[in-house]
Amino acid sequence: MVHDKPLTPDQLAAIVARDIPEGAYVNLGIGQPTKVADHLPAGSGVVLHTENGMLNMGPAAVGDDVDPDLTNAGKVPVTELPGASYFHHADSFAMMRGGHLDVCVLGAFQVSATGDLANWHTGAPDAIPAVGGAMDLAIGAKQVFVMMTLFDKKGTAKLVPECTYPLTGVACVSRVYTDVAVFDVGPSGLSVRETFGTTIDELRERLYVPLEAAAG
Amino acid sequence: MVHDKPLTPDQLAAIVARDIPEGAYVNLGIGQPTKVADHLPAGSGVVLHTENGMLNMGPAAVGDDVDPDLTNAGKVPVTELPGASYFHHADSFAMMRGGHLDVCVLGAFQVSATGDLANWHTGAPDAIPAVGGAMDLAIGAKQVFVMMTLFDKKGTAKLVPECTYPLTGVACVSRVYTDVAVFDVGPSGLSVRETFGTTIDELRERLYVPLEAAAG
Amino acid sequence: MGRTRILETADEAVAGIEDGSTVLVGGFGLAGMPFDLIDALIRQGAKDLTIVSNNAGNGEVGLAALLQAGRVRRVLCSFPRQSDSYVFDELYRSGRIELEVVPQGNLAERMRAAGAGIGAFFSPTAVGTPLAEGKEQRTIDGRDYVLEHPIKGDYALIGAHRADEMGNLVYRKTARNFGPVMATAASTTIVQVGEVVPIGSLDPEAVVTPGIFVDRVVRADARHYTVQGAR
Amino acid sequence: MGRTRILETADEAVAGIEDGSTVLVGGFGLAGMPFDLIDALIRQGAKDLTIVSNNAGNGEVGLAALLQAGRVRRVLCSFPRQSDSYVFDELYRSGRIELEVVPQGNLAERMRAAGAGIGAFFSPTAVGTPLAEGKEQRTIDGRDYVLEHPIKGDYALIGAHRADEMGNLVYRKTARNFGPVMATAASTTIVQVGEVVPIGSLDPEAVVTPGIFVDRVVRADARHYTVQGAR
Repeated sequence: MVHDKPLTPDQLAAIVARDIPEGAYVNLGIGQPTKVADHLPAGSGVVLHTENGMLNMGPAAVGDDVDPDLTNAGKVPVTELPGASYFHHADSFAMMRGGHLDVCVLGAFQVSATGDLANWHTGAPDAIPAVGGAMDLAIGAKQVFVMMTLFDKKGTAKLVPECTYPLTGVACVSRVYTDVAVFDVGPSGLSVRETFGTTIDELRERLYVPLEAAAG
Repeated sequence: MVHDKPLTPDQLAAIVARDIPEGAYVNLGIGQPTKVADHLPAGSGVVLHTENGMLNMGPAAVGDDVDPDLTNAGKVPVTELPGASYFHHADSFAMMRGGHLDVCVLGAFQVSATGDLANWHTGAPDAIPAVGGAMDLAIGAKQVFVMMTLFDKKGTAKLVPECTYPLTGVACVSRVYTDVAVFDVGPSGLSVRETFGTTIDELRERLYVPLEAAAG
Repeated sequence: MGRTRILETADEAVAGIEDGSTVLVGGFGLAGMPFDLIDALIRQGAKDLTIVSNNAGNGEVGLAALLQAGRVRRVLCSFPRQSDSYVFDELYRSGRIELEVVPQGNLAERMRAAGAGIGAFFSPTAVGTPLAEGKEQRTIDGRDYVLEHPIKGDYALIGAHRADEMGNLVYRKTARNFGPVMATAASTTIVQVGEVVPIGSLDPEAVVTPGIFVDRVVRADARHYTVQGAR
Repeated sequence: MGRTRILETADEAVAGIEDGSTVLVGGFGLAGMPFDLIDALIRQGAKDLTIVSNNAGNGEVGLAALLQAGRVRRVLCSFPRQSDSYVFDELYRSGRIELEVVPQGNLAERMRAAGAGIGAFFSPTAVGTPLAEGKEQRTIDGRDYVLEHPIKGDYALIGAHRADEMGNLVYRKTARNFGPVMATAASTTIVQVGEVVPIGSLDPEAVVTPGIFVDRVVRADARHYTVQGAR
């Protein structure tokens, strides 16, 4: 499908889902990334991990399927698919930290040109700090995808030369999916994989980071 | 029972068994220490650990009970008691290293006056080194009991000022059970808990370590 | 068999917890939270506690109730702030409670290290972030790590699904979460379970927490609160 | 589901193992040893291998046969010397094989660290002994530790009892031993199992090795040799 306008959140989730390899083990962060599950094609063989101790998590539970002993990392009741397994927190985070997950999809406040991630703290002095699994997830997969709008409500870019918010992880993001473009983070900088209702030149005008067109 | 002669190996095993607290979790090393199991009284509630991944190990298997998938650390077929559990090697050694076992009973070549243990290597230059779980066991219980004859076949003492064989662990032995006496290893040195067919004064003559009589 | 004691009441189970203790409290949000043990701890009266738990309480039940009773001096957790963590929020903002925020995986691994006799370990989590400030760093094989130390509990209060009379435990679904790790990391582990079964009833291949890690067990009906909040 | 491949033959399962690879081989003595995979590896021909296993072979089967075929340059293990380790003994005494002796618990924990993304850890095991020589030491909270580094495998060859079609594994009794740890520590994990069952046949609470750690599975009849030797 050709997108000639900025993506809706659902369209963005579908684009991320499209790029997840068949049979991949994937952790979807809380919030927007959760939507990706709804767009995985039948037969994708993708296995969802939730860091509170489960592989092959199913969709959100409704009605009689709600079980207080079965939730995802956002503490929302979920279901179990055949072939699931349960494990404790040390094993679950060992699985992430050890690089066994193929893909992790996270939200972000900011991503830097070198793949630094800021998604846990706005730096506001009166905020109660709370990190959860964010820092473990940031370094916890072979590929870390970020999903976010490219600009905040005031029009400020969230893909930046250097993060101004406190970091979650350093040089950990491999790809950034936004409503107007998808960026690869590589050793030589950012490249634009595709655009939605914009052009690389327009992006160059609005961002303070160097952009290449993706090869191939 | 009063023993007025040096103990046989079975009598020594019985003395060790007598001193294991009710309900204790215990690892019995390969060789002589294995015999201790035969002398634990019915209803002692003692639970045996084998470091190859099992709690509540039963006696050696015979006949049709032999199962190649169920062995002790000496690779001898054993049995499973009700209430057993299985776990992998990292969990099994974490259990030991973390200090969760109450007692570990080991053989020794030498024990020093400060509780250093030598039981894995004679230091012979042509020996193929092999340590197994010896060094993990040496530091892997709240109390480490050694079982050995006090003198080797040539009459040389095995309880020594300092070990001359390569060490297995430093200051790790809490008590030494021998055929002629039982010694506590304390912060202020060795004390004699009981003797079998000898006296503290005779022991003082034959050993090069200071000996106290145990209090109380 | 073993030294696990099966007790009649939650009050007996939490007897002897001293003022100033470090208490590991199981549960991820409300899943796996040992409500009866926490309520008994409130009745028991121990104060000046350090609590280690993933969250800092939800609503006014469980851990939140313990905080509300003013018994907690300090919390180590990964995610205090939730949609319904108003009890903690109020204590924190008014300076009546200390907080150490620990990334969730480091929290689990630090307790695992305590239980496994590991002196310290190099973790890649939090490198280059404010939570690594002041900690020793090292590059190993080209990757950066932060040195993390064990978190040991005087007591652990956890929930499990079933115990046999030796204290062997099995859990249920994602309520397993921190229970098995905390059971290894505390000097005294106290467990509430939905059911106590005779020795020999649990499959030895499926025991998650062997009884060696369990000191006291009490049966208690599960109390479930479904709260949907941020982690 | 997932990316585990269920293969027809052990030869397919070990395809592609390169000369010079580090191969973790499961089993404690003969219990849990993946005989069919090792035999297939001998046929496959990879040489100059580094083998990580608790022992260095018994009799002339399994690991001992691989050593006898001259494919192994180096062995990391805790206990090479056994009553029936004559194949290894002869290679070692004639200088045709290198040996690194690692205490059994450090061996397991170093592989666990590799699988868990831990850069290094301080272990109390072997402090003050010849096996700690040349290693960094540190006193933490009054106790002495030695710094130990991960052991990562290019491949793991392990035995398990049952796999489902997603590669979830359960083991049998003490044949579990190193299998679950090695499965996490290798880039490619290859498993021989007694039975492959449909997805949904294994109890999710009792899965020991989740399929995420398993790349290739082949069914093979268990071969049992009961050997009584020193550990």
